[in-house]
Amino acid sequence: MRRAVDWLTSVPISAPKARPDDVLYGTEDRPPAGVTMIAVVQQAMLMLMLLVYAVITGERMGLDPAGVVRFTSTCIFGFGLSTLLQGLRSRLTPGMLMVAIPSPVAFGTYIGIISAWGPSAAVGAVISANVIILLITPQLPRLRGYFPPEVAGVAVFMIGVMIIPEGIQRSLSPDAAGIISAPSMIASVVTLAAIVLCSIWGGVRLRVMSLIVGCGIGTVIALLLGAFDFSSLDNIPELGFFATPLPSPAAAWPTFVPAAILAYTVIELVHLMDQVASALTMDKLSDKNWVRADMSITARSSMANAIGNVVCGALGTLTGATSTANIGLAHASGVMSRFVGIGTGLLMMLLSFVPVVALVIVLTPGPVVGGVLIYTAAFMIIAGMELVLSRMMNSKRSFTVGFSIVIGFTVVTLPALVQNLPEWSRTIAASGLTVAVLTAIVLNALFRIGTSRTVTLQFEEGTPRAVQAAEHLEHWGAEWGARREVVMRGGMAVGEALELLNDGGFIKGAVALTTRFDEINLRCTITYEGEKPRLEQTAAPDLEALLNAEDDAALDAGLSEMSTNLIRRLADRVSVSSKGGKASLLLEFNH
Amino acid sequence: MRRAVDWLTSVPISAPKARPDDVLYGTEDRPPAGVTMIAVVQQAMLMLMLLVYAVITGERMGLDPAGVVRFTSTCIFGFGLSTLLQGLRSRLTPGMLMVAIPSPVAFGTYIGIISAWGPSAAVGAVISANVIILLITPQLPRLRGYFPPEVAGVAVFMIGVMIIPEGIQRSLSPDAAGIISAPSMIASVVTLAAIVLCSIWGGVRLRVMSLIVGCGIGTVIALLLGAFDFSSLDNIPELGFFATPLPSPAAAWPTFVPAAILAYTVIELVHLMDQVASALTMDKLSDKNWVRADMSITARSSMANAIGNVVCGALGTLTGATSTANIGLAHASGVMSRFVGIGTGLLMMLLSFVPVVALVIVLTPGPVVGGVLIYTAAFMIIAGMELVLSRMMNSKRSFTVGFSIVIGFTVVTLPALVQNLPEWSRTIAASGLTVAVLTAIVLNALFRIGTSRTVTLQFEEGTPRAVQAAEHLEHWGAEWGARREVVMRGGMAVGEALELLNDGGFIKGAVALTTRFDEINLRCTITYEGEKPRLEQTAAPDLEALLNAEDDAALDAGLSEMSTNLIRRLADRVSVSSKGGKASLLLEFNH
Amino acid sequence: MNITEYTDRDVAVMSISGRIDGTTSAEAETAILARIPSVPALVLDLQHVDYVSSAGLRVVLKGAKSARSSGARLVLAGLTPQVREVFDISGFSSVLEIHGSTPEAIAAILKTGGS
Amino acid sequence: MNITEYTDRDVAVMSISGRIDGTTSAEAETAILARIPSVPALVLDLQHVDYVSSAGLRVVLKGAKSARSSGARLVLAGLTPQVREVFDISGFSSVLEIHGSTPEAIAAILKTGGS
Repeated sequence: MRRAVDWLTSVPISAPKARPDDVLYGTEDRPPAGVTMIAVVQQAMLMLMLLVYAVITGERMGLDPAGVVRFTSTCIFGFGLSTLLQGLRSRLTPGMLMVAIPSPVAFGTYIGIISAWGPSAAVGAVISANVIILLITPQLPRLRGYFPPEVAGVAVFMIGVMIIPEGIQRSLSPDAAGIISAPSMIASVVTLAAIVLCSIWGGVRLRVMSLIVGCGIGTVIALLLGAFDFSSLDNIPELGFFATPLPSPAAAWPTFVPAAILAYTVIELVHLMDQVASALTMDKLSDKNWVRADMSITARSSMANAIGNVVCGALGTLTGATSTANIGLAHASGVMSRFVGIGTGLLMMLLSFVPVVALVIVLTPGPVVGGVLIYTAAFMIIAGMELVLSRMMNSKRSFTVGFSIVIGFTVVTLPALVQNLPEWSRTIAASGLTVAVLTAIVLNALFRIGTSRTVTLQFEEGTPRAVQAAEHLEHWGAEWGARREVVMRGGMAVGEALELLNDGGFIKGAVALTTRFDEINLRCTITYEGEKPRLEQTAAPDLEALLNAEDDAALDAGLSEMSTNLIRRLADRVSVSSKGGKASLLLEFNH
Repeated sequence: MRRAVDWLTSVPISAPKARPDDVLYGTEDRPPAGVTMIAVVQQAMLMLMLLVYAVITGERMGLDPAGVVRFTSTCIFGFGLSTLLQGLRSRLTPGMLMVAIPSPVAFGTYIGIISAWGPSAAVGAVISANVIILLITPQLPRLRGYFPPEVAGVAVFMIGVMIIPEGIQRSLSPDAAGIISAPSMIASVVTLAAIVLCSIWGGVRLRVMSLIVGCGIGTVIALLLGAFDFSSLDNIPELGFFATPLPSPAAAWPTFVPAAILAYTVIELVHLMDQVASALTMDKLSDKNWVRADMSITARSSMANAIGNVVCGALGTLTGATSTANIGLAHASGVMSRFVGIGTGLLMMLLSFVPVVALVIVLTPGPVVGGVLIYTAAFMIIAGMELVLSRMMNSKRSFTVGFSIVIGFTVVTLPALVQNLPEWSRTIAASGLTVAVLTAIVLNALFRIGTSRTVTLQFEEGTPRAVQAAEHLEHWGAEWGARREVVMRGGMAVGEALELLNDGGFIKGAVALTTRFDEINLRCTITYEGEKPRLEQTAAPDLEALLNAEDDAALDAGLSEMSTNLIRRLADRVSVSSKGGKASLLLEFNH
Repeated sequence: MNITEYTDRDVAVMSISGRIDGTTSAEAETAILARIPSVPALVLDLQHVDYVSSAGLRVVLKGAKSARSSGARLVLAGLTPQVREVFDISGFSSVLEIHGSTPEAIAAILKTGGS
Repeated sequence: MNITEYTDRDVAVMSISGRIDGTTSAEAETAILARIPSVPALVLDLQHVDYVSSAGLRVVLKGAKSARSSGARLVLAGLTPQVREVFDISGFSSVLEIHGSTPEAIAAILKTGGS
């Protein structure tokens, strides 16, 4: 046990972080109690506003008012736990201020699974999907090529599209005859307008709280105009001041339905991409010296989220994702301390025992919720477009994205086509989001087959070889979508190696550079006629001593192994071989 | 009469064009007969493939097979005339190779108008809308701010979305019970795959013909698998070899319904934006020295299209737009001569008298048409996204685009909401495209109100004033979305003016720069304490003589008025004034 | 304004960056006039110049005059569109040799020789 | 490789662009070693250097050694991420003075004086 705890808390070293100038309290800083309290309350308030998806899910599950309140309270507890995990630093959790909220991606599929196979299948699917994610997470770097930004962009875009009907229905509250309610529409438009005006013309801090401001104003208008179902107040269940957030009795024991697990795993893959992006954003915002993606911290953030989601699944709730609005709040207020995350998580877990908190959220007027949903949809659609176009488009990427969206829309606008599919596939096929993302993943993987992953450069006369090698690597790196920093490092090491081989007189004839990329590694092989060099790791020279040395000869001698050392340190693995007058030098770089 | 023809053919001078190196025959070149013939046949074939929207429109109008053939023939005639007009050079037509095709934007609204008010209302709407466009065209530069790229992007995006159901229905050919036809689906997928493969891995020329290749292969597969309604062959009307393309008898006399005219005018506004973009593209591709948008040629191209559309309207067909695929063909084949455009137009007008040509297009198997439509939809969606993101996004633009798309989708996915609207507004509201574009136009116009169009710069010590002025202009130019070349010219002229005022000793105290932008003009006013300068236009110096002059004094004397001349030529209007010790210098630039 | 001088295939190139205006024209003039007498041809690379005022034009014309009297050749290269416009509307384009880029200018000089 | 020299607020700046490798290091060495004895401080602006090989590192270290013996100060500025990485992994970052940008480097020199 003791050993397990030691293992868990001995966090692998990652690069030291430095607080940027515009941040008041960095990740590791412990702000004074007053500041912490204000920050925690702000983060928790924003999180509570975003609980609307939990409420929608509860209502669509057909729960009675008391059931919806209990479901919402249970969600608050689960997401509080996720937030707490993100704030702790261990081998499985990142130690960052990342607040979890119910995911707009998950609720459609979650409800679909419940209506097809009942609540216990949903519990099984959520738990299984997140265990799968936990197993996948360590393989993340290897799989990156299968989930490029344009695939994530399709997902974000389709999430926006899927929210629209829900948002419009709540905003217009049409009656059975389809006649829309004017007070509802006004309240919704006011909510939307208030959010938009705050975010366009407000200062930085008002902008972050625009959701809360919009909901406040919208609720007042809705109450004044009567765009509020007052009968819902009659149905308010008798709530004690204190109640344990318990799972729904129906969901007590999980059942495992393969189709449900598959459908929910796709959803969690989308979350995984989202979680990686959020963790990178947070890490970038809170580190002045940020240079390269810290894969350790993103992996731990994804694991923390998956662990939290397993608990959510067991409690019978849907799963969560990191709230980008809360990241924005942290950045705008300048308080990014992970201790605020721990505090927010604990506060939420406490509040989940006070049912009246969930009740207030449940009672938020429908048109106000509708306005928030429409706002979210509009910005998800744009964010998706920006993600799609964040890499240069070519014919393959254009078609991958365009066709995926076409298929996604088809499902949304022509639901009749889905009705004749086999039962097991219907939950997947019925969701435009799932279908679009699966299409994008499959097309992306198909088109990868057609892309040559191994290219050879025959050096030409005239331009220096190192320059040719650098241009060659940059060109193909872009074509493959390899990370720029890895490509640059490759160019450095290959250039150094060419120089070393040349100056050392190893090269006797033709030289070629073969480059291979497989998402995990970039492998550069220099083959040439001649002998193989010795590339032994030696101790680093004492530079300070060299600087103070009497003569330049000492300096030159001290630096004689510099070239070998540089190559060895730039590349992750180096090997040399020779055979029949031909030699080759292989440099490998982790990607 | 003679005088009218003279007026029409005396084309206002625009900048001389130079053929780029990769173009074999430029706009004004007359290729040899053989080359012309091949180019004309290729352009006409591609155009005929794109007639599918005319066929769809005819079928959806409820015409019998003979009627569809006649409708398609009439379309070929009308679009041939439009193509001919684009090829001629006159005061109202540009003289460019631009091929007209039935527009995917128009057909939904066109059919909507026919089903609501009958064919004669459609004739009236098409004619009226295009007369309105003819009146608007000269005001184009003034109105640009109301139709920025993101509004055009919403239009293109929504066109893609609107095509989807049509494409999917034809691809899957579901029966009454909703069971899809496997042969249909296979034929459609093969068509789509062939187009995609040609455009991804084909050479430049194969890429341009990918539509024709895809349709050919798809048709063969459809015939082999029996995914073709052979019964349609039984219904083939008795067609003579020769028949005059006549308007439908039902549409003989136009009626004018305001709601129909409004709906169609919105469609034609979208076309107008599209036409401007196409004309700019063509001009850019065919002119080596292309520097700035030639507003004369784009306006004349828009007018030619509108005139052609008035004729199309009178013939009882829907309207056309310039085919970007044909522009691509012209560029890829290197033949951009306007005489090819004239030839293509004449050939199409001839072919319209041979009904079997239209029949072949009408008989193209449904799944093949479906595959083409899906391909088009996918690329329209991406093209729309790229247009939207072609300007830097800010909160206002994000919300304008996002909300417009949300509203467009709402109409597509929740048609029930539209059913309770007043009859007159239903044709507009029923089209997701029209609603989305109108929303984008209105939101864009609303947010323009909130943007300050006049800004004042108080110069600071330290940095040279000209540098401050240039940075100020570039910042605000981007904010306003002003054209970069105009902003750069403004920076040049203001810098020169500041230097002249300073060196001439006119400035005695504080200096400020006030800039105002209203889409038509960029106005820069320099106000300062001191005297006003004289800025009289003088003759340009004989530079050759100055170069050969004996001494530098002659050179300096010859260039003494250079500063004034530069300012006068960079700015479109210059005026100076002074009052009570304060002077001001106003520089105006056309936008 | 920065001035960098180098030779490419034995052709002298003077690359100027920044603004050539009243404040910086004297420096540019000194550099150009000092260089011209010693070379058969000089390429003025204006690729990184984003602003030329009339004072800058005067310097270029003085350079061209000096080149003409010493039998050398002054060639301009890489003008940005806005700088090109100033050369066009002032009529300077018609009396000066202007190429699209420095490599093109050097190629032209190597082909036809200095002066 | 191009080398531009200028002074900004009386601080000598040497701006290098391109690649500092085996082919170009001799030229850089000559320029740096010629400049150092005559100035109290020299900023090496590497903003436009996209590649430094071990030969380039050697030149910089020689420059630092020469500066130390003549009581001058050699300051590096504006390193791109990949060049910075080479300085980091070779241990050079710990013995050299490196600033984010040339203005920062000049400000640091003006504040604390040369050497």
